[in-house]
Amino acid sequence: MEITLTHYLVLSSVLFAIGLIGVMRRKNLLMLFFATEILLNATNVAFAAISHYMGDLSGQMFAFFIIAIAASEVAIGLGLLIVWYKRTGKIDLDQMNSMRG
Amino acid sequence: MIDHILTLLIFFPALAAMLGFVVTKDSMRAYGIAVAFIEFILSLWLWYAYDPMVSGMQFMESMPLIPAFGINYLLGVDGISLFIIILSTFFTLLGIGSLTETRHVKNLIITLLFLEMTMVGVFAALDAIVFYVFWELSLVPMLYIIGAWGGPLRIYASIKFFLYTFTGSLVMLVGMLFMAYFYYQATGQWSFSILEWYRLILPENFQLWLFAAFFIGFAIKVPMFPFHTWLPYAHGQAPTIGSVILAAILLKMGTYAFVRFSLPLFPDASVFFMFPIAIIAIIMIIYTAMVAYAQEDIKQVVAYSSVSHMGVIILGTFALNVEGVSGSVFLMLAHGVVSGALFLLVGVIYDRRHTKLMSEFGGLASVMPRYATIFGIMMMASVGLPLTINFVGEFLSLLGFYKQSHMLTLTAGVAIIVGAIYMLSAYKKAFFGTVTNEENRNLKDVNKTELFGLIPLVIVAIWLGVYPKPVLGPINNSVESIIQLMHDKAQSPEAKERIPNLSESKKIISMKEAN
Amino acid sequence: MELYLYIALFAPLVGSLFSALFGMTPKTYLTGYIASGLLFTSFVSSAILLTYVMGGHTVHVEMMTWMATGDLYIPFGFVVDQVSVVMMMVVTIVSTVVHIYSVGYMDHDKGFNRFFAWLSAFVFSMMVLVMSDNFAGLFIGWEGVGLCSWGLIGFWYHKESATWAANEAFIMNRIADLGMLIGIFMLYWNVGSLQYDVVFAEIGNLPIVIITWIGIFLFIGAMGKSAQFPLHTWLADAMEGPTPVSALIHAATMVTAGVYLVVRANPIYDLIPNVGLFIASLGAFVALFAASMALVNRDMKRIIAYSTLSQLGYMFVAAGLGAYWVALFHLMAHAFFKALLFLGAGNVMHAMHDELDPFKMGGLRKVMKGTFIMMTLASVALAGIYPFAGFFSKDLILEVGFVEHHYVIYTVLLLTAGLTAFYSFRLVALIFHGEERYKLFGIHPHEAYKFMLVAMSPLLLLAMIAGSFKMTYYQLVINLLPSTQYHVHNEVTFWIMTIGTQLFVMAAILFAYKKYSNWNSVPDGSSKMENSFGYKLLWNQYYIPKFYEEVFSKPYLELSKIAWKQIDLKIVDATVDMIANAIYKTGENTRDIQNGNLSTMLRWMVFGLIVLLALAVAFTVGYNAVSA
Amino acid sequence: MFEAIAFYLFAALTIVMFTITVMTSQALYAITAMAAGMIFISAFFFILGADFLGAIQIIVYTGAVMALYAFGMMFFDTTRNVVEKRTNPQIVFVLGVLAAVMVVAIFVAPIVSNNIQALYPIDAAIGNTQAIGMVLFTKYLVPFELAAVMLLVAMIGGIVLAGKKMDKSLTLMAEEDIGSMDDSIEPQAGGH
Repeated sequence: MEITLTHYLVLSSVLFAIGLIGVMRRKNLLMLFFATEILLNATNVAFAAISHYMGDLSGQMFAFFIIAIAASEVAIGLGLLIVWYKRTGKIDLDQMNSMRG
Repeated sequence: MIDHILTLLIFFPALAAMLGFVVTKDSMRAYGIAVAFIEFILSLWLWYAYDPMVSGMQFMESMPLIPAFGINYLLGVDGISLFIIILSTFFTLLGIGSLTETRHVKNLIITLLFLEMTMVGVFAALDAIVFYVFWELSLVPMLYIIGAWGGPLRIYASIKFFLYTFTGSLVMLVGMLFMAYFYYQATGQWSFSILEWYRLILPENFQLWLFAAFFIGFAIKVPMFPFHTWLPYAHGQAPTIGSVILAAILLKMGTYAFVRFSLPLFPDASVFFMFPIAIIAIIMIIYTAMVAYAQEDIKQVVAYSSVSHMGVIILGTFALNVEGVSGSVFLMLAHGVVSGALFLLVGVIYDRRHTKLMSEFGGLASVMPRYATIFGIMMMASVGLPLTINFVGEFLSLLGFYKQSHMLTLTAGVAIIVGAIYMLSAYKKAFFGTVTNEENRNLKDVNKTELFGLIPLVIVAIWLGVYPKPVLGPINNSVESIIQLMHDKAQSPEAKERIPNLSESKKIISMKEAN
Repeated sequence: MELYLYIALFAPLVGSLFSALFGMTPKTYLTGYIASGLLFTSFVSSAILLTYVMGGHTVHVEMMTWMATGDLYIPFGFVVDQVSVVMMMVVTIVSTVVHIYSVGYMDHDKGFNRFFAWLSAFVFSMMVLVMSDNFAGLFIGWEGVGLCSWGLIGFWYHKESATWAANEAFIMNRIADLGMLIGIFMLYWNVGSLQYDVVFAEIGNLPIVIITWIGIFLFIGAMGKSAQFPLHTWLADAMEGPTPVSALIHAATMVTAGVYLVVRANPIYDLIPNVGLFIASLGAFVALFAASMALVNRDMKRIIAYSTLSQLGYMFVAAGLGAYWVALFHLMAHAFFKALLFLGAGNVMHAMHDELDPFKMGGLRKVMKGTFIMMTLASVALAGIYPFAGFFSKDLILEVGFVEHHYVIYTVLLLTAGLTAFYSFRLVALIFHGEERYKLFGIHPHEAYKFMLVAMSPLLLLAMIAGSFKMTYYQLVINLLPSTQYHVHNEVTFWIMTIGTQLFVMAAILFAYKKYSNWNSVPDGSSKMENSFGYKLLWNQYYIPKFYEEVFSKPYLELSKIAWKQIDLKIVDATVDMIANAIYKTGENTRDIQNGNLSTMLRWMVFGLIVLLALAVAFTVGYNAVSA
Repeated sequence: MFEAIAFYLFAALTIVMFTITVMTSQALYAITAMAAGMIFISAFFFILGADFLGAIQIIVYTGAVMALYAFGMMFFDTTRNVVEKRTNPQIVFVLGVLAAVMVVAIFVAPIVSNNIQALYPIDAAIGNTQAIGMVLFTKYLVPFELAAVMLLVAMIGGIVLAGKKMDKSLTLMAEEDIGSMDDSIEPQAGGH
């Protein structure tokens, strides 16, 4: 009963799907951010697993940069969220429809 | 200078148009006439310098544009394009000269000069891409003319005109790209030169597809039934000058392209599609003539009559013999002159009464005798009376097609009957009878500005009807070379048989003479 | 001689253009004089050419190229030979007379100058028609006379009926012209040339089927111009034009162009006797058919028009049976007396202030002596009484029918001869004899200008003596036409026939006089005869115009309207608009995707991701399947 | 064997934690479950021998990111029940499951794993952190520096955005107001 790369990839897919469901389901922007973190983490798992099974460090590098991006995303995202909250007092996704075509 | 006369012809009006932006409003008309006149003289010089005995391209110019893909700035004229170029410059001159439009004259003249560039460009281009560029560019000034100076439905009409023709030409572009690709596959080199494409013998099934792609682009431009519905709207809404140029020159692009592209590139496909196209042409002739008969608006009568006549041109083109193709090329010129003149004439009455409904008129012959006379001459030319310009083209086109099919020609010949029916009844409604409408009682006859446009057209219509040789001769030589090329390229036995072999018959004649 | 040829041909054109210059200006006699003078010049030139041709020469010139492309070569070529010179003489004589006559007749008309422009243009076209040396040139003249006929029938363009008749004539002729055009196409593609000499030399080498078709199509052209059934209705309606026009175009020259074509193309028709027989049969039918309509008509000009139609039938009988010279001879004789008859009718019309119903006239011989004599003599000539022109030409046609053993045709023609005599003298009797019924309408008739009568006198002379030219004419034209002599060989039969015919015709004349010379009332449609079926049938011209109106004109208009409003706007254009609208609608509907709701967008994004992934899977599977 | 037990255990835990994060309506539960999930994820990194990554994961996510989120939560006052409108939840699940199936289908396909060649092979002799450091500061130096700049920018951006006063917004203002604002700014620009 050996754990292969496929196991990790399936796990990563499942986590990614959970993240997707969250992204689609959530209307509260903060909670939506949580879901995006899950998405990023799911890919990170896949990268690390591939890196391990292929014996190549590039996967870990990518995961590393993804973590960096995730960090900045949170910083900027929260900043924007604060701005929005100051303006409207709400962070509900359904109310952000000024892009209506 | 004569070596670069085509470039000069193309870009002189464009350059002049750009300079036109700095000309003051009052002197704009004089400026426009001067430019158009110089351009016309240049085109006449082209004719003068043209050697009628040579059947191939003359005044060729070449300059690489995108060498990697074999796209060159390649120009040249032969007997087929020469006269359409002259017709373009002629009509631009007449159009500007007899302009009665008063709103934004400056913009209008600049637009017309740009349009002239694109028209001359289309007919002088020998590179498919250059051809395509001018072909598409020509839409823009016309769109602007209809959209800015048109009638109440002008936006609808201009958008319909633009989108419709644009869709067609996109399909054509795909065909061109495929054609170039086939050329690349066959020779290992990219080329968009039409003359080099001529040398390529394509397998028959490729020909059929490419022919269809080109056909859609051309057919919409012509416009062939059932793609013709943009034309009545465009004519109905366009100002007089727009209709004149549209009918006289722009429609000819489609039929010219048939002769330039479809026939020599795809001889087998041309034979294959000959009968279906002939049937469409006959539907065009008879059906649109009937529609014209039912019209209440005199401009629509002329518009639909254009479609009907274009049917005869198409029929002549697909006769695929020298008589028919020469006739159709000549009929392009003839139809340009006649329908252009008729639109000018309709414009005259529209300027006076601001209506084009025939029921509003009646008895104009006694109020405006000169107008009625000129209209009558042009109407008779349109009906195709011998010794007018249209007859020569119609006679030759039908004569040519008779070789291919007796029954279809007989049916197409109904053109001369139905043509007479709608034209005469329209003339009767507008000009005969007593003056019933009080507003018509004091209409002024044609004035000098209008005569400036009309008299030359009347002269040309009769001159070329009586003595078409100076024009027909060069056309004939070039058409003969195209037909011979088609015969040589044809692969299927049917095509070999349908397209006459001229060198053989020439040989027989020369043998006879030797004996 | 070429100079005379050109003078004969182009003098009318010059006259026409000169008059056209004054087309917009008020009346000036100058145009009338110049046009008539030039016509006379043309006549003189024709006469000179006639003497030249009688000397056994012909003139053939090629002025310039008209159309040349591929193997096609059509020049403007003109030929003066034995046939065309006869036609030229007929055309120039009648038109000179008509021109001079018109100076008086159109005196009070505003369109005086315009009239002469058209009239001379017509003569020019007619000259082109008869002088051309090829079929294309013939077609130029053919259409040219059609155009001038249009302009002249519709000369009084403010009259609805006139313009309608003009259009009808033009369109009907066009229908026939299509047939002729097809005939020309067939000639070109089978012979390779349109020159008469080439065509006639080579026509014998073609298969008989092709020749038959060529003959049929050319004859269709002739049917239109010569108003043969079923394309005959325009001729009666064409009487809307001024009377000199009717005399020149619709009696003497243009309508005989069809006969001329058949005569000219005799080498073709000689090869196809079946078509010839058809032509003869149709001619005989038209002769009777038209004469019967003339019996009851109450419009003076229409009666003469039907008479013309009937006589054209005679000519076609002769031409169809191969007696081309007889046809041409009758054409010539008929031109003289029919033009005279029409011009006389014109005088009467003037006198009666454009009243056309002969029942409203009567007793005019007292005031219009000259006209009375001329019309009576013309009618005598038309009836074919010895020694007038009609006797020599018309009885000859009867003989042709008899000699060729077409007894049905012969009988029909004989009957028609009786009818002809009857209706002609019915007309004469009603106009010039009996009570002066016109007084009821307060009309004061007057005789026409003297010079008009003088102008008519050459025609009178010719109508009387044309028969004496018969042998000279025969010697002339047999150079070109088959020289068959038509004699009844049995002496007794010949005399019985001739005298019998004469007696029959005289009887018809006497009957007409007896019945109508003492007419004293204007019929008002209440008499028993007027309500009989036969009368109504004839009065309504066998209901043929009505039939055409109901079966062709109206449905065509309706169909045109359907084509425009139902098909073009509702189907063709609507389809295009539907495609455009479908695209618009798609945009309109998918606009909801862009509703600005981020949550929805995210869902669409995921959806797109899935689609892309599915594509990736599908392609991979497909790729593996192919590579495996 | 031990590895398998660890994998399945942590896999189960991670899935549960993230599911709670996605599904719960209590913000507090969500953030807590996510923090736990992050830590469990780092377990996989340790199992896979990516020690450095695991450490980073714990520090960055559980340390920094979670702190930020916790702050955000307090700021937005979402400690109580989060009320969200649910539209078509079935579609959401169908799409999610479909996506997972697709991705799995691609991952298990044989061609993916067969065609990968190691660019920077892992040297068993050196430690993970050292190896990463060597690659990071040689081959990935530029991306690394860029990431550094990006973080800096993100930090400044976050500060600026959070501190900005939002009393005027062009997008939410009426046309006339913007026009009058234009006039007040550049009164000389009159005729268009």
